[in-house]
Amino acid sequence: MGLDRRAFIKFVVGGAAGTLFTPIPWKLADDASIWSQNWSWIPRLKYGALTADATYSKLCPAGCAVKVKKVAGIAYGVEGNSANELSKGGVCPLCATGSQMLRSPSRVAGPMKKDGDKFKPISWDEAEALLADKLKGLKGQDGKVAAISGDLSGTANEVLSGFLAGLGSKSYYYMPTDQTAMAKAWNGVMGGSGQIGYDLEEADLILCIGADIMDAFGPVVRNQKAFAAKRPMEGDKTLTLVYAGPVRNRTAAVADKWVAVRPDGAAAFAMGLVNLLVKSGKSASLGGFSDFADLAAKFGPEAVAKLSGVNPEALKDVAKALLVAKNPVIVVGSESGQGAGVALSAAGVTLNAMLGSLNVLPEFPKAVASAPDRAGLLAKDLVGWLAAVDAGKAPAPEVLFVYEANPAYSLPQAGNMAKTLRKAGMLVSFSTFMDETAAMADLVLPAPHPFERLDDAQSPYGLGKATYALATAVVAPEKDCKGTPDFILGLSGKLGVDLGFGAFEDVLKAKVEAIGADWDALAGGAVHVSDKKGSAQASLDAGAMSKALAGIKGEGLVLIAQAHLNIGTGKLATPPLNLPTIRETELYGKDVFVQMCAATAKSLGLSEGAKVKLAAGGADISARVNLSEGVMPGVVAAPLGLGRTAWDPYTKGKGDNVCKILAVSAEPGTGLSVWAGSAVSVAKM
Amino acid sequence: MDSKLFPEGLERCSLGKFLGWLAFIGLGLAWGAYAAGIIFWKGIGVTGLDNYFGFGLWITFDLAVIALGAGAFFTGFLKYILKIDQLKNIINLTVIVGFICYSGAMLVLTLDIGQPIRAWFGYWHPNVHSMLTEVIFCITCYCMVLVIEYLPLILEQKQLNKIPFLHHLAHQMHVHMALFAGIGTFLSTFHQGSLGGMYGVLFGRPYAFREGFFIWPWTFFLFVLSAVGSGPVFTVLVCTFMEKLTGRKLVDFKVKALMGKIAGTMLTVYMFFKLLDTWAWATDVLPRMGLTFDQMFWGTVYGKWMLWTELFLCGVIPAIMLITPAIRNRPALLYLAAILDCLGIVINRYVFTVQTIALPVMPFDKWYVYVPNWAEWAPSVMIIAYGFLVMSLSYRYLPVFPQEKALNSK
Amino acid sequence: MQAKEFKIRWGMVIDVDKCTGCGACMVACQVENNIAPATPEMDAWAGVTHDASNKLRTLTWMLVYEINNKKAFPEYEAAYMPRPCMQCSSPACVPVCPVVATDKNEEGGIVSQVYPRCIGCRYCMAACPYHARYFNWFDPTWPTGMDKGLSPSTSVRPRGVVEKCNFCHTRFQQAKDKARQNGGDPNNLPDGAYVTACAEVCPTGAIVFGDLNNPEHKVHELAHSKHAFRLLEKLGLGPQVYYYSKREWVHRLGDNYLPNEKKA
Amino acid sequence: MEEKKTTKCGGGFLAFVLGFLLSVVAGWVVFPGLLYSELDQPIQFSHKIHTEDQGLTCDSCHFFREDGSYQGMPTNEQCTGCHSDVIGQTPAEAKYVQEYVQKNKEVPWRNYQYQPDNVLFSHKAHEPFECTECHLDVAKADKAPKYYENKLSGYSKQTMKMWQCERCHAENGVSNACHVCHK
Repeated sequence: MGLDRRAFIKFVVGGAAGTLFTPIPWKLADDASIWSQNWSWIPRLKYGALTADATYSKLCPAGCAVKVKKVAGIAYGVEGNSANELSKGGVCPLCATGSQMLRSPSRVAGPMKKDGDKFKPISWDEAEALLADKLKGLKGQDGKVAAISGDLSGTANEVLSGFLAGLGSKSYYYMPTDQTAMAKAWNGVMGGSGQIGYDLEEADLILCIGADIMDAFGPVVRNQKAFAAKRPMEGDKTLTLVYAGPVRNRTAAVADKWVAVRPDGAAAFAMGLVNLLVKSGKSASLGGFSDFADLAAKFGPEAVAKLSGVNPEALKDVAKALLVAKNPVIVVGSESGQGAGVALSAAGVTLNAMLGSLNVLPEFPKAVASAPDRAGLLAKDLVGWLAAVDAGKAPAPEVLFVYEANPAYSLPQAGNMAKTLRKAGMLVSFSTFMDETAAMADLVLPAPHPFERLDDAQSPYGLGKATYALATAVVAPEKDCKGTPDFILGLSGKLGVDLGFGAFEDVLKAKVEAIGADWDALAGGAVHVSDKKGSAQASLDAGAMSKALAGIKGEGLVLIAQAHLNIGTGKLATPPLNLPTIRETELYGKDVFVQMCAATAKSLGLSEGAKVKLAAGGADISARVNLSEGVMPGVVAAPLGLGRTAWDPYTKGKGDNVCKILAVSAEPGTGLSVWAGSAVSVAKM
Repeated sequence: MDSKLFPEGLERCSLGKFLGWLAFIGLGLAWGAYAAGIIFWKGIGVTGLDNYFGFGLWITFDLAVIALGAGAFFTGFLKYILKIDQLKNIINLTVIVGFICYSGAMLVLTLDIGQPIRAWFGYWHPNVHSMLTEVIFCITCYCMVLVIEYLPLILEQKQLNKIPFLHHLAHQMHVHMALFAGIGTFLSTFHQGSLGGMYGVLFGRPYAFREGFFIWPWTFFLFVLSAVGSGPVFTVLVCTFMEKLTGRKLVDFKVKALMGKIAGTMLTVYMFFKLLDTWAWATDVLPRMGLTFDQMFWGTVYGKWMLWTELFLCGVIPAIMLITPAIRNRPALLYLAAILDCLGIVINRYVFTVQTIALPVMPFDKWYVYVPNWAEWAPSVMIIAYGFLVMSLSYRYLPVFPQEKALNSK
Repeated sequence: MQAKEFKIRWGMVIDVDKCTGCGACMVACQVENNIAPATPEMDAWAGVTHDASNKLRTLTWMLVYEINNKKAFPEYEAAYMPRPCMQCSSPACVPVCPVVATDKNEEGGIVSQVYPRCIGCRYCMAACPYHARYFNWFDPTWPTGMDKGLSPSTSVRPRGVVEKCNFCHTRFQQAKDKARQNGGDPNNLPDGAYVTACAEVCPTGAIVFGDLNNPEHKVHELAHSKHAFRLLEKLGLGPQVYYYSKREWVHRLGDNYLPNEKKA
Repeated sequence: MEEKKTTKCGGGFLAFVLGFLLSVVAGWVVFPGLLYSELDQPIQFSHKIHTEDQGLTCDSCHFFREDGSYQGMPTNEQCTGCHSDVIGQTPAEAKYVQEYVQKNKEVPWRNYQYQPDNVLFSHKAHEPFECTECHLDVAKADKAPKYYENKLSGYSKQTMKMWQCERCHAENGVSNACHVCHK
């Protein structure tokens, strides 16, 4: 008999039954579940010796002293370097993900040349030859070669600016920050020397006018440390923090008092304090103080109330607090760390001078002799220059170098500025990442990631003492990049411009030598701190000041751009690991949110979540409304750092770029370009 | 064509028509199978679930069908243990419905867990403290019991029954059915209860938590009672639906009314305790957590209307309708009451699942709204289609309704 | 649920008055624990999309909440509240797990979560009122190359399992090994020998970490301060994470109170 | 009719038994062979030459670091201490120098005691024990043993399963808490 259907079925049944008496089903079930914990497409970990190498991370504007954590030599994390007096073991949200950014999808792979609307890779030698060729003809003509630097503390600037000087060009500009306004005030208008410092470590009262010291002003981590040191959980606080500004920002969140001040009225508020201090017999040993005091007299509490929205009593309370404090320090700036005017800065200096807290840091000696003075460069008005170029009042540069900066994205009225940058004959970007400026550049010559490079930081603005820190390359470059100063030194050699050095390391060695610090110690993560004080000699220009102050209206709807370090900076888009730190009230899907209080929303006929168009300076952005009582009436607050057009899919096209609608105006009397608290119109979409 | 497979002396629609019907069911199955495929391949990230709503449509669906499937064990209990003989006319149906509900629920659960390959850990590494462990064990065991209860019905299929061995087997199983009914009752009571317990023990979730006395036995028995208070009438609805579909009378209305009476009685008991429980919760449990009754609700999605609907429109009212003979004995009203009853239970399972975890417990926390997406709906539809399939085949080929012949003889 | 007793109880005291909400702790946590960023480009055809701005799908073991006193301008005040896993003394999540994938059984009182055991039923997430537990909705994907620099401290989780903060538990083991190597007592680590990534990175030192039972450790005293409180104390989960604030309204946001109720 | 039936039953029964036996044989004899793949080490490392001939001790290559972590398998850093260039006659060494030292690549040694990333094992905590209580005794072996890899789970056949760790912990009164061994 053949194997008929029934028999076959029985055979199968028997087989099935038999299997149950073998390891097959049980072993397979077990192994399958083990397989589910070792899926081949899930990354495996690397093991080996754990090490941590100290360096100075300049991913954030002021930089953090960090130790790069490695496993088997591969960088994977970051920890603070507690031996460093700058950030005392603290790390900012950007430097905290520094190791990941070594392998960011936005990194530029190597030198590239624009070819049509695409980039084509070239060699470093080709790049050098190409530039040398282009620059030869421009040597000795001022304004033909220009440079924009976003690194305000590095000696690399001496190399670049020295190189430009060697080519006969003075067009070296820094990206605008609070330091710009202060330098313009102190080193420019007031004719002082050195750099204004803030000895927060010694203060028993800190009054921040505008300046968001916990998020945007100066060395944020150090500010946080200085604050925390005097706020022990056990025992009483020995520091009072007062924040005067339009938004209850991160500084105000930990402040003992928040005084709501209109951003456009900040200078008036400061002058109001000057006036009250004068009334109570305080004065400052600054030239032209008496005229200044008379000018301040115009800013009685009521006048100030009109201009800044601060009620007279609140103003008097602040003045009282300043008078009783032993070491009060006044920190002035704009909420977004940029666009403030000379008036506010000068008033801030005067207040500190009247309270005996004027603190001037000496400049460190230069390494590159032919380089122009740092203070002078810091006071220069990049935005003003670009505006002039745009208007045809100044010649467009044939070659424009952009170092550690992203002007196409982060300058006020970014749209126009980007257009103006395109007028440059050849735009050269030395960016580590493919940012908006690099994307539109003719030549991209990638600089190493901060962990891969030799760099330094001298007295980042905001510190209380002249300080010097060194950054050494603690990991091998992931990409085909080259230290910008080294490239420039090579180029200068080709062009016969002698800067006195062949390699950037020698420049820094000379610098350290001149400062009188120990190279090995610095390379090991130590920081050099000098107790030398600079001269406090300066004089006030009441005339210019009165013009500037006359410009204050104190009415209408104004815009406040908020710089949140976790979201990124102008030159660093939000790193992938920082995305979760952005609140859904700041960004949701592709919509950026602007904050305003219920009263403001009501007056504009808006409600929570409403889609709006914000317009100013001939540009506009779209956003959604988030109601927050932390924003004073008449003010709209919007986060910076979103609406990227380059970078990677993690950030590209998310939200809109608030810089586009920061309307620039020239400060009367000083001519400095200002945009802090510029007017804005909000319309429902 | 397949007429010699039909139950003795009963007529069924043409094979073509039947195949057409199966094709229609097939659509639902196919859609669900597609979704299931993607879910197994890509993970449940494709669903509308999230870290707030780890439980959603699927768990609600499971709890609901398991409650509605309770007709099986309870009717079995009454028929075999309490010997209410009339129920023999509908007992087969209750078993099939129960089987569909439970097997369906288990199918959905394998989709619902993030690591289906490890599903067996539930048996191999059980945590005896977890109500879910109790549920897993009871449901699986009871599902087996249902298979055993379903089997003799299959064996009674005209052709199979000709084989002496199978015939005797079926007979023997019938003889011992009381035993299985007993086991079934025991198991079901437990897991229906522990399903309630599952929520009752969430002491971090004020919406579901019932302190001390209220964990045991309250939510436990509330779930049991609500299940037996709705299961029987659900079977009645299924039966009536089939009658409408086939155009043949399948079960004598007296039997349906009896089922209604049984469910009604249970529902009344349930509502009494449920109202008591809700009152104690609102006036005692919540205040001690520093919460008010009003804080438990938000907007329309999580509004109070849902609670009132559950308790009164779909609770008290059907209860009254079902225990009042005058109403109960009017077909239209019986069915209406049954529908409300079942609806109420579904709402109950929904709020316990979704509103419980939607409620922000931290004062600075906020409400979020959960919307299931297609990837969750499709498998649910698949399970329903699967139910239709099993039911259609059973009706066509198995002697499900003892009364059918008598009721339809002109 | 009877709370287990431990000789060592690792805990935190978080100074809400110092936290500036900068988010460094959230970033450091992701680095230490290999939490992959939300990858926007996935199989959209299958409905697999991952957007970091959808906070219901992101993995934030450490999450900084922004809280406010619910008053209108100018009385409006706000603060930031970092929320790790509370490592409760009697956790709501542990007893519900059907497969013992999560437990509180190790000296130190850290609530463990074992990924290879978890079946992903998410019952524990339903149980936790702090939203401290997260589900891996997708397989983790890093930008190309970024997964070359993973932390050796935490295994990479596949999709379909629940995960949560474990006080950087591997650092505890490393600290014990270090103590053994250098002749110290692994069961009596000095203050600071073992700190979590978030506490280590915090620029204001708002997060203090240590053994709540050990008088030598700073947290021991701080946790007993009259300014210290715990989240949802009334629920009786007994968190090992304490918050610290001198602001009354912050305290009141730490638990649910009836309108007229006074804080205990 | 009658007779036909019986043969059917008989044949059916035989078929049942046949199927049963076949699957049992397949399960116990064939299956294990299929489940594991037999692999060699990338380099035929001889412990014998290093220990007996060169007189190295175990901790010359397998040692604890200052932080208490364990070196485990040596990396080029250790090996090139001697083998920066070919110093012996064995083909294995030549291969090592050419393919790894000169190319500056680490040797992907196969670990008989392989444990997945989710397992955290502290050698320091287990220092008092003999290595061979868990590891194969290769100290005097001239040839690296075969490595058997589970095709499905990717585990080494020779490695420990969780129950073995737990048993030893239980016997020694050491905690079996999850976090003691998992990460």
